[in-house]
Amino acid sequence: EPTAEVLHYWTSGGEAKSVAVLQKEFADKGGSWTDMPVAGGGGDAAMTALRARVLSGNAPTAVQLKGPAIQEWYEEGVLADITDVAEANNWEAVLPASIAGHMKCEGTWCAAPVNVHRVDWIWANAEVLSANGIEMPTTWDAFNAAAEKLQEAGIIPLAHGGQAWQDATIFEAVALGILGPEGYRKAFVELDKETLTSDAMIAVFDQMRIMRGFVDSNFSGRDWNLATSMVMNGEAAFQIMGDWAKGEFMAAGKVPGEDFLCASTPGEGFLYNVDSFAMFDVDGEDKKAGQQLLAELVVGQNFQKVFNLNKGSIPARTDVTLDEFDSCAHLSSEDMKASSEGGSLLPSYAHGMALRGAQAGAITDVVTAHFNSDMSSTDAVQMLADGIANSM
Amino acid sequence: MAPILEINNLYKSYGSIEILKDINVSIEQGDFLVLVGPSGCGKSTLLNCIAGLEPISGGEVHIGGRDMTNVSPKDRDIAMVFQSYALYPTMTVAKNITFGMKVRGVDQATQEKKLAYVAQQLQIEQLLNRKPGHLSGGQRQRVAMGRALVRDPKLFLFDEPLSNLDAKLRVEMRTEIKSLHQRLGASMVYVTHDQIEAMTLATKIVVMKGGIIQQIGTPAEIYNHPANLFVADFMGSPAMNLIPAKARSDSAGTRIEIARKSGGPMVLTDRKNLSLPEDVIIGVRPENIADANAQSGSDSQEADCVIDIVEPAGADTYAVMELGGKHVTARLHAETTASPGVMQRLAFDLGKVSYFAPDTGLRLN
Amino acid sequence: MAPILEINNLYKSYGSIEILKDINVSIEQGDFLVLVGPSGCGKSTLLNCIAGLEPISGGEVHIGGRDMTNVSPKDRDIAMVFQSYALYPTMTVAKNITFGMKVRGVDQATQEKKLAYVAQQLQIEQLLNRKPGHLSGGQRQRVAMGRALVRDPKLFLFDEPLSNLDAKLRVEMRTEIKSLHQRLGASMVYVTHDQIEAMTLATKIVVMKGGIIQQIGTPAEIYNHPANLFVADFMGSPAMNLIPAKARSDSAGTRIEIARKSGGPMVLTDRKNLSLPEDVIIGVRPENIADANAQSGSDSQEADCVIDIVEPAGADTYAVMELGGKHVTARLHAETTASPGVMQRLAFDLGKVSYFAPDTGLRLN
Amino acid sequence: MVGAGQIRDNQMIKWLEENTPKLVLAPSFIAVLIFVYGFIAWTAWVSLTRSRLLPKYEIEGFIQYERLFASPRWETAFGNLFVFGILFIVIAMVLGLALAILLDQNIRTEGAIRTIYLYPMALSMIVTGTAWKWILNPGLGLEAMVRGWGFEDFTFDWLVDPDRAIYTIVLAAIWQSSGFVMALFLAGLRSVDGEIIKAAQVDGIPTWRVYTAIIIPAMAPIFLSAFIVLSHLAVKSFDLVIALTGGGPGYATDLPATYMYAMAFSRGDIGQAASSAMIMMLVVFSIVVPYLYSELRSKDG
Amino acid sequence: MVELSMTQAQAPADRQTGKIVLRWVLYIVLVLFALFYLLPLFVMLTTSLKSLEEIRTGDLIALPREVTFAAWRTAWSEACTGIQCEGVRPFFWNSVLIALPAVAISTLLGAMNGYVVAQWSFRGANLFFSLMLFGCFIPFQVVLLPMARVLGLMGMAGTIPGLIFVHVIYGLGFTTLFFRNYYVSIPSELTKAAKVDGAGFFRIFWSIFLPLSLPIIVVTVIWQFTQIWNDFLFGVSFSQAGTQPVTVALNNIVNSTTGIKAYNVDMAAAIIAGLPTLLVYVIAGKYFVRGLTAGSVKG
Ligand SMILES: Nc1ncnc2c1ncn2[C@@H]1O[C@H](COP(=O)(O)OP(=O)(O)OP(=O)(O)O)[C@@H](O)[C@H]1O
Ligand SMILES: Nc1ncnc2c1ncn2[C@@H]1O[C@H](COP(=O)(O)OP(=O)(O)OP(=O)(O)O)[C@@H](O)[C@H]1O
Ligand SMILES: [Mg+2]
Ligand SMILES: [Mg+2]
Repeated sequence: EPTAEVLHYWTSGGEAKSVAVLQKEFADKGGSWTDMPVAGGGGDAAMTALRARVLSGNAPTAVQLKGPAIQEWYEEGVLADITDVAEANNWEAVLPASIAGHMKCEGTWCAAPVNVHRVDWIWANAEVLSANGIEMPTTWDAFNAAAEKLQEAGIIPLAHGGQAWQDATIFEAVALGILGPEGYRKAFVELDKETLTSDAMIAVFDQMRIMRGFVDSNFSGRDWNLATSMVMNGEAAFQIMGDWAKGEFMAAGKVPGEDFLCASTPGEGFLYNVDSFAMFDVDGEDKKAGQQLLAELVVGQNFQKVFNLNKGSIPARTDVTLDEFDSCAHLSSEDMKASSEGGSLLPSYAHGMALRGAQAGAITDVVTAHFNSDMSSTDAVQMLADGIANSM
Repeated sequence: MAPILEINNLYKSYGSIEILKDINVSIEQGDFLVLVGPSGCGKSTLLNCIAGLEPISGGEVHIGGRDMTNVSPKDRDIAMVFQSYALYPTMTVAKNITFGMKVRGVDQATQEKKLAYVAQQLQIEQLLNRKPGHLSGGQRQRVAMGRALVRDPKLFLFDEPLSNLDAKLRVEMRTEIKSLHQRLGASMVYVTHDQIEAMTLATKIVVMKGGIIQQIGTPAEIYNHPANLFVADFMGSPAMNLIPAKARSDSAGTRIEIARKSGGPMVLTDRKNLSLPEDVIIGVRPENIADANAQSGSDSQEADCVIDIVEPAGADTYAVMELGGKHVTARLHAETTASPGVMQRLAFDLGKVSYFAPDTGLRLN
Repeated sequence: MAPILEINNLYKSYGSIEILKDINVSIEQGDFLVLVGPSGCGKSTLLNCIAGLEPISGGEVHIGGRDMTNVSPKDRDIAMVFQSYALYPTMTVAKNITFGMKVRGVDQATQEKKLAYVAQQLQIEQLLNRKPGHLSGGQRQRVAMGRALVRDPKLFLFDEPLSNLDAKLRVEMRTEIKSLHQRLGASMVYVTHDQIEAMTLATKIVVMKGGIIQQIGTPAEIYNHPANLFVADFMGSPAMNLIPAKARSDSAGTRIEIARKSGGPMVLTDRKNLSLPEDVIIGVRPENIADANAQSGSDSQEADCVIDIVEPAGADTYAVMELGGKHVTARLHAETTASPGVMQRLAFDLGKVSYFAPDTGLRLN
Repeated sequence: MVGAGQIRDNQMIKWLEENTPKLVLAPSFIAVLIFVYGFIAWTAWVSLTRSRLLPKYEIEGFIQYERLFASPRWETAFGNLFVFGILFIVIAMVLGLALAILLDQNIRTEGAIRTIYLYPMALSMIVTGTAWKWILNPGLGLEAMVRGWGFEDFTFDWLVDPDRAIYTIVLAAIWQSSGFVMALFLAGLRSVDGEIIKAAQVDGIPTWRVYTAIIIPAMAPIFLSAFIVLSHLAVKSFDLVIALTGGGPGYATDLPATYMYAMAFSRGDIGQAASSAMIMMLVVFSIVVPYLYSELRSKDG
Repeated sequence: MVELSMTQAQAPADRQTGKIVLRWVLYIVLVLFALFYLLPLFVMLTTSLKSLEEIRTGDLIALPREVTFAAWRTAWSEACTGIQCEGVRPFFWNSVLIALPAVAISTLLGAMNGYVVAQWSFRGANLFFSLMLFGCFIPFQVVLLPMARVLGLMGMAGTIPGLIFVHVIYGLGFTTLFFRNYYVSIPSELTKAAKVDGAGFFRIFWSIFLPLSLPIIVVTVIWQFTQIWNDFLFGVSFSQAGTQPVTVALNNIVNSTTGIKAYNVDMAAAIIAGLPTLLVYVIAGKYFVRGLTAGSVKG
């Protein structure tokens, strides 16, 4: 009998329902699922637990892991190989290449992707925009102009929660817009020193400084969903946040396209945040069988659809029908395909897809320090370079 | 002048147990009141009530003419030596003693002078820098004394302040307290179990029993004219002999017949004009029964008794015999010829006897 | 038989202060050893060392013939009454008393029997369910006593066990302890400041001063033949009169000249064969100076003195005069004719005097 | 005749008895040696390596300490430790003692009030932090409320002010733990012998002097307890920061504990975390040891 | 007992009024502090009684327009903590199983340690105590990984005994600290008397010292229970499915980053999760008694 103890951090109502689908499928196939949910800090707590479990020789069978962390764990020699499943189910063909890349460790498959969150979304209150005669901005200049206009009208242009990861979310959207996909890749995937200290990077920080002016004075420490509420209530016009924000709008009964608008942040490209499951090396045939089954189901059509409908993200597979999805999801999916082909499908650094923790953290430190002080852009760039060097 | 301390109808209960019942005491400025009574009779409780340390259940306490019933202890202007010492454990001896003065803002020089004086009186000069935990029992008690003696309050309350001192020191301290009393005209309430202390210090003695005052009087009154059997029995050591007897009055006086273990009753004749009931208890102190040849009182009457026990005690020898079914103690001379089982002629000083009613216990003469 | 308690060369220091110095004591089964000495001389410390409650700095303690120097207190089979009571505050009186028996596995019935007996002796029956915090000082002390009395140990250690009891109760307790001692042949070490207690209870008295033993002897020896000035002065209340005098021996005996405030010296002749240095201190107890007509001793010598103070004290009257530059107290009869400022003829009992060397303080006769 | 075995048994029993106190301490001692000092040694070792996701054991020298002191974020966190620690310990101690004393005045509703003062400890900061965040947020909480009453100029925006946000952490920390300190002191107060207080009253000592001169000195050991607990809380405050400010604005309210956690678990930089832990312990050591020394020595004298 | 004021009566009027005023001031101060402490609870309570709708649109710290207990029900038995949506209820038992033994064992051990250090001191006891104290400061973040290893080696990884073990170990420093510092001020005569009575080490501890320790036991239990009940780091790291304590559940309800935030449920869950601790405070509080050592010694 296949068994699986699954360590994940999907615990909110919507997420839990989504995972429950997986559990049901797993059970239908004769598997027994032990749930080990640990939320908190965007998975930090789960990672803490994971480390303890691994060190105590009691690793869970499957773990929600993402980005370079998969490779890091692989390097520690604790991951299982699921190439068999991947090949049997032809993952290579149904997954976008850059996403597939995250799932492989030195050529073998070591993780199974669940979904794709787009991070570089800009959300807007439709009513506020139309009342002020503003279109969804497509360039940062346009955004700035719109924001100034809104500010004059007494509306907070940008709803923002001053937490480091939210600062980083805006920052990477701005960076993608200003540096372009190639520059972004160089800077935040390859950590190219030249790009990191380039004038363009200074411009990114300049834009951040401008954005800071569009934020109300009480943003510090605010939860992202309260910022979303501000947009919903018409207190604020825009929010830059991943597509989970959509869930808040929907939960409040808002309709995409009517009450609120979604668009990619100004500029080309697509920043993704892919959730995936990695399988850990465990003893016992039942567990191994569980891993295989789980991997298969996770990437299966049905789970990918149901899960993402609930979660607000889009399937990692490109061959899932999106009939039941909303307009924003459609937009996301189309953009993903396009940018996948155009080579601008990029990992989100702010959500741990692009870099290892130490480096991503070093960048975030600078971003948030800059955003919350009157640090100059050149200083920020200098600190960025130093911080990354120090983090190696 | 108003009495320095006046207690009216004071009652005190702990929970449902009534500890003090209808206490009325009043002392004048300069009085030295000694409280005596068996252990547990409420002496310390009374002091606590005077000090305001225990809420009282009824009655009033006036100090220096002011109603202090609801005034907090710190405003009553009293100094107290606790039976359990209650030294401040974190302070040195010197600080324990001077702390009260310091708080009152007494200047440094005066503090030191008083400390030095008291320390010398109490013979604790070399202990001034110790903490109470490092002192012997008697030393602690002296520190507790010192704490009170440096003060200059309206009223001193002493709760068995000398119980843990050796005899020599106790005599010295007694003298010191007496001189304090006389020098400053200080008013004192003093609890002691030591009868000599009570006798030599008091201007007034209060005898208590079970929370009730039995007698208030000068030491001589208490000693020579105890108001009831309890007081008679309680005061004096060894205690007064209380012997059941039959009284028969006639013209010559009153014949007192006391049963003896063997032989007919012993008969003494009191020539004073008394009207006694038939059954009486006659109280006679051991020192009023002496060797026939030594007794020099005028009202002496001699009789023969068989001595049961002879107990030499330094300066005196105590002889115990059985009279009226009781052990009766006589204080004989150290060189007495008395010896156990032998008949001895003794002299009873009838000028000093007390008569009590066996039923009520009250004094009859 | 081996002595029940033997202490050899015991030393005890607290930090750098030496409290006990070279203590050697040995008591036989059934002995009643009373420790006396001024407050702070180390009596409690010695008891603590015997009990094993304080580590000793040197020497040995044998109990019942066994070297107990390093044995823990609970295995020494002793019972102790602490000067500070040390009651278990959370236990009732009954539990306080039975705790030791319970620990030792005495059966319930015996426990209850002993408890009932002791409670009755100590007159604390009605307090058995109280906590120590709700007792009077004397009641606490009795509980502390009770805790020891229910035990049946090799050795009892009592540290001023009766200091807070009233005279009557103290006498009763004294009797109780004495009977315990005689009935059970129990061995005891007993600290007291009460000289009568010491005299009546002890089979052996140890007088200490400053951590050093001054004299060991029977009560009579200590009282009548003090080994040095300190013991002479310390034992007896009021204290022995210690009067500087000149001694001149001739065939008739020794002439003792004592300076008087006015007039020529007072001369007494001791007919015993003594060889005294010229300067001596003569020690004479107050009761050995009496009214000339009352003194019945054979070695009496009479002399006239001017009385300074007369202090009546119940059975006796104390008269104080100045002799040899010292205040000298005489115990006169209660009916004495002595009065202040008046010349009085007094009888000195020379059969009972002690002579001391002024320099060493040691006894000369 | 006693057998040799029995003698051995007796000796055994005697030995056991004599050493009971030591034997009682032994398990704790061993546990502490292994699980505290062993782990400190382990941490020291790891701090000299380049451990990332999981610990590695090849010594690389003091590289992690160099990195640590090159990090501006650590600088902030380290500085905050002192600001936060000192303010928090002093205020919580004073407040806790004051409340304990007030509560000791025969308050009829003592039980209820004591529970109210204590309850903040009961609630997990994970959520309570949110409530505080709202209360302290100028737009939602106190400031808005007071302005709503008509005091338009009232400002209380420490939470969002990078220079002042640390004080809001102090505030919340005091809110959370002063009740416990109060309980600790209350227990201390209750153990002071009542007779001594009576003696002081008769001595004419005013109530406040009774406390300052007699009761509080008698509670010196309790102060040690309170101090250690508060220092522990100050050094380890983690939940509080995460819940209230998340270290923000920026990383203005970072503390060593949050820094360490971030390094160890968010960033997979265990070597760095270990080095920061070592520095933290060094600081604690240099503060606690002298206090401990004076405290314990005075007890022996 | 110290009282700022004695019983009221008629005598010197100004003094009496002074005392009454003082008494009032005292109560006002106490109440003001109570308000300060209650403020966040007030916010949490009101929030928990609002509907999510009202939270989204309304003033966060205002009174609820319409009171609903739905959030409480959800928090207790419906909220999702993973695929399981049974609220915090199922996790309570785990926490109880962890907290009760851990509190009991660490308190008892701490009491014994404190008793030894304070009353049976021997050479090195103070060193032991200092080592113990310093142990209070070891950051839990750094012990996590080696501890995980050790637990794994001992076969206690992921088990409740494992968690109890960890909590006992890291609670010992505090419990020892509390007890030692309480016991140093208990007169050593009591130990002496009991020794003479023939009681041994444990007997004295059990019969004499434990009954004297009520207030400090209360403090220790409050501290330990709170620490253990509210512990998240150890709970999450050393548990596995089925042994997770309630804080992990609470965290799972509250802390999902990308899910919809239901503040009302969060708040209700937090209050529910805190109830056992509150209960302990109320029950234990009764034993903050005075005068336990009264009458034991004179001095
Ligand atoms: N813990 C201690 N540290 C230092 N000195 C002490 C300590 N305990 C007692 N002492 C000193 O040791 C001496 C002897 O004390 P001890 O208690 O034996 O006297 P004692 O003879 O019993 O006196 P008392 O009759 O007053 O009870 C005293 O001078 C006292 O000050
Ligand atoms: N807190 C209390 N609760 C109940 N009863 C008490 C309390 N304190 C004292 N008592 C009782 O009150 C009575 C009087 O006690 P008090 O201390 O006044 O006696 P005392 O005359 O001083 O005796 P002693 O000479 O033994 O010191 C005693 O019987 C005692 O048991
Ligand atoms: Mg009394
Ligand atoms: Mg003594």
